Amino acid sequence: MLTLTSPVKTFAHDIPAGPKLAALGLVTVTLFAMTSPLSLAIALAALSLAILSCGRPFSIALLRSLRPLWPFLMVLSLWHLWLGDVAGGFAIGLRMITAVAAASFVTMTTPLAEMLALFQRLLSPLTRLGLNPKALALALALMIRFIPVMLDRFEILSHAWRARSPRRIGWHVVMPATLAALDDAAQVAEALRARGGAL
Amino acid sequence: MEKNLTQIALFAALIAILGLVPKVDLISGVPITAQSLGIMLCGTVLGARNGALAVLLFLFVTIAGLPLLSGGRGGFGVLAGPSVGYIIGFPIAAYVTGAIVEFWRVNVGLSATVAAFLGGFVVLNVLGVIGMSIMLDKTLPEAALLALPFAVGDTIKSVIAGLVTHAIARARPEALLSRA
Amino acid sequence: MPDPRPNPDRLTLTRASVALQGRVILQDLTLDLTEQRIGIIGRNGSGKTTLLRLMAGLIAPGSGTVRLGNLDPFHDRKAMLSRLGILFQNPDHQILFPTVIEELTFGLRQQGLPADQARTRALAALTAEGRADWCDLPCHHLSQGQRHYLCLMAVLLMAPQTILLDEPLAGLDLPTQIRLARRFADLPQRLITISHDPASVRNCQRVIWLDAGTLRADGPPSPILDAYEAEMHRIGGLDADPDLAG
Amino acid sequence: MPDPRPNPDRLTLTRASVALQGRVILQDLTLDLTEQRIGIIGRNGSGKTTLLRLMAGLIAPGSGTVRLGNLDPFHDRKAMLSRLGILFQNPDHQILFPTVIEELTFGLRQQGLPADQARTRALAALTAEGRADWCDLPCHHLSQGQRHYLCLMAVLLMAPQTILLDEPLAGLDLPTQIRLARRFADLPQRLITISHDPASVRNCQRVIWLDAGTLRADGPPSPILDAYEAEMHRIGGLDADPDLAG
Ligand SMILES: Nc1ncnc2c1ncn2[C@@H]1O[C@H](COP(=O)(O)OP(=O)(O)OP(=O)(O)O)[C@@H](O)[C@H]1O
Ligand SMILES: Nc1ncnc2c1ncn2[C@@H]1O[C@H](COP(=O)(O)OP(=O)(O)OP(=O)(O)O)[C@@H](O)[C@H]1O
Ligand SMILES: O=C(O)CCCC[C@@H]1SC[C@@H]2NC(=O)N[C@@H]21
Ligand SMILES: [Mg+2]
Ligand SMILES: [Mg+2]
Repeated sequence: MLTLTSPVKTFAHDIPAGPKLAALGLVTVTLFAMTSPLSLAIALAALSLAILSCGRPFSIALLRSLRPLWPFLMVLSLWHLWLGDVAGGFAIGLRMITAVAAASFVTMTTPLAEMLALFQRLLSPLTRLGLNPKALALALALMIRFIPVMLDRFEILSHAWRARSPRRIGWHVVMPATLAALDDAAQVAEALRARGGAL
Repeated sequence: MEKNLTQIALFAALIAILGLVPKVDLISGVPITAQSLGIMLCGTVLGARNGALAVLLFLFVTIAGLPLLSGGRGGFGVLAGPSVGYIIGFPIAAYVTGAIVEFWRVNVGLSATVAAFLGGFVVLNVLGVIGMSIMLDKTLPEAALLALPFAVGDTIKSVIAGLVTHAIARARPEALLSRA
Repeated sequence: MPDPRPNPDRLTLTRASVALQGRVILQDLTLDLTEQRIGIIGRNGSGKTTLLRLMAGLIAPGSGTVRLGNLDPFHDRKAMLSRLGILFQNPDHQILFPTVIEELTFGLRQQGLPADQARTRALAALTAEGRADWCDLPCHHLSQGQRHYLCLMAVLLMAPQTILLDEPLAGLDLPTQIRLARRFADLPQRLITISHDPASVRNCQRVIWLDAGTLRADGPPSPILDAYEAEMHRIGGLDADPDLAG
Repeated sequence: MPDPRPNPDRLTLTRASVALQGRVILQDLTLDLTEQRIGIIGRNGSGKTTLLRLMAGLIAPGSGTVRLGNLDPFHDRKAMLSRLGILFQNPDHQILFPTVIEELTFGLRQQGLPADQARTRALAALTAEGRADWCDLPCHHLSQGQRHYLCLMAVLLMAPQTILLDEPLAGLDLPTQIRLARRFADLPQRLITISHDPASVRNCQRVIWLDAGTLRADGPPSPILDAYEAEMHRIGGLDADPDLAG
């Protein structure tokens, strides 16, 4: 499955996930504490340097992850222009761009497996509250398996529909596919039990 | 045990699949998505606890870096964006929805529709609006205005959640953990 | 062979290829099928099911063409209803409805039959098979072989001119196999049967041997099936597959 | 018969019954299984798969008891890992993981093997079968027969003392069937094989014939299988099932 991790290797790929995540937390908190557009702009510039040092393809990929922000930035500028509070508008915009870019930077430079392992370690104190780390790992693998299986199911049942009906497919197949998915889950539960279950 | 686990995984996957339905971008930066239907179904079918766990599993993988939010987004960035209130609200909404279905034992279709509306629309949007007001530096009423476009879609989604839950209750009663 | 009704249209493939997920599954198949009984054999993964889906118009060829008469089965879905029926290899891939009777009537309704007539026809078919008690059962309460049989009944009820069967006898018990073989022999329609078991296509007029997505042989059954069996036993004698093609 | 290793525990059913959704599926079965090769035959819907699930501890008996040695397979799941393996009738019901290698290593990990050793063992098994290229393939890209084969590999890798096989050869191509039959014959473990095909259980030491959820016959294969075949052909000669029991 496609992950957000960048195939382009960067210096940050070598930093372990733990410190990176801690730094991200620190940076985000600091950003939200800063109010002056100037200091926020400096922060963004520093981050941009780090990103640009990773090369052109990486920077472009990261820039793409900021795309969902643009409608928000547009409203923001209109709104603050109308209010006459340009500095405030800059602060909010810079803060959000920097925070999202920093987060993307960490996501893109950490392999998924490493991140999941870190999360599991972070969650391990919850074991005492009844969280079973093995069950979590299992649920994760099962979820990732179910995505293509459910899509396949939908396609296969669409074929079954097409084979016997000239009408368009659409929602007719939703219910059979849902029930089939539930059956799959029941079968998987049994198969899991057959091999020791979520011991 | 195994059954709960697999159903949790299944519904987490379902939320991911609903993310493939094209989203509609709005000026607030919070899109109209089909994924909140998945959140509702987690609650109505799996019940409070398992429903919330399914949503948490989905978020766990998404935040760790699989691009499973609508439009192929994921990673920590989503927590720094204007949707953060909704993201935090997802498991809570599923929990509330599930709790209502478990508690209010009338016809499951009706109970699920109402629960999906209260949990997946009211609770979720309250949290989402608070998030927007913080992230976008708006007053609560202003932020609430930004959530207005969700009303129609979310009501339709509640009805769909009710219908689907009803159909499952008829065809696979044993799979309806919320009424187990 | 049963007395043939006005021949169904010829089914032709012209240099048809199919790729799934970037892998070529069927390569450059050219076939002109007119016989009433056709068998398709090949090893697991050789592409038999994919070929069936292609012929049935459920998937479109990546390149080349597929025609039934002068219709394109992928696009002319409406016309296919009375012309092409398909039995899937896995009953779970075919069953759409919660109960047996709904599953059986669906195809008839799609062919334009009013609800009550469809129901009467489906019930009559069930009764003829000694299965009237299945009527309101949920499909997922049937055993695997029973579900398979249900799917077959659903296809036969629609009585399309050409029926594509993907391993129709696999998983069915002996009495049912015997009865079905008899039933198939009497059908006036064209049958295209997939099987990995050479015995079950001995009575065909033509056999097609698929190997890794290509045509390995095509012609009268006896020589091809003999060669196939010999080859299969030869491969079976080896400890593992020498060819690493998945 | 291979040289037997220290006998696996006896599998005993005492007046065991199973009802699903209010229907009695298995009725009052008493069996004491000690043989190394046991076959279970019966028509579609006779309850073979249900019996297997019962013996494997996947479902609990409604009444009566099931014991492997003095363990209860339904409750002592952990103890079953090295004692009981099961191959499901439908591979899609068995596969748990997205990729082939994960599917193969899971059972080994459950048995306590460290991740790297499990991987090495699984890879070695794949390579021995000439299927090293499957390693990182998504399971759902394999054809049905290939998936079936994968499930079998996963069970064999865990090497449990008793293996329950539900129609292990159905859907597999001839070379694979031949190879597997050879492989089964060499296995030191106890095998309990379900089949509706009498030929595939001829070599067993004991055959059990299930009919509508009850024991119709139980004993040495030859007489039972002959009677079974005769009966099946007799029923096959009729036009439909006279008995309406689903
Ligand atoms: N959705 C898919 N994506 C990728 N590859 C696929 C897909 N479906 C099938 N294949 C591959 O295509 C090949 C042919 O598959 P197909 O199902 O047509 O084989 P088959 O001859 O019907 O085999 P079997 O006898 O096992 O049913 C296989 O190697 C399989 O791995
Ligand atoms: N979940 C279920 N609910 C109700 N009835 C069921 C269920 N599963 C199976 N049955 C019924 O139990 C009977 C036995 O089913 P089972 O799957 O054990 O048969 P089988 O001998 O394995 O048949 P096959 O050869 O077709 O696989 C069938 O009549 C079936 O309708
Ligand atoms: O994808 C994200 O960034 C999270 C989006 C959250 C969208 C919320 S869910 C409730 C409400 N209804 C919608 O259609 N969208 C919002
Ligand atoms: Mg096939
Ligand atoms: Mg069975």
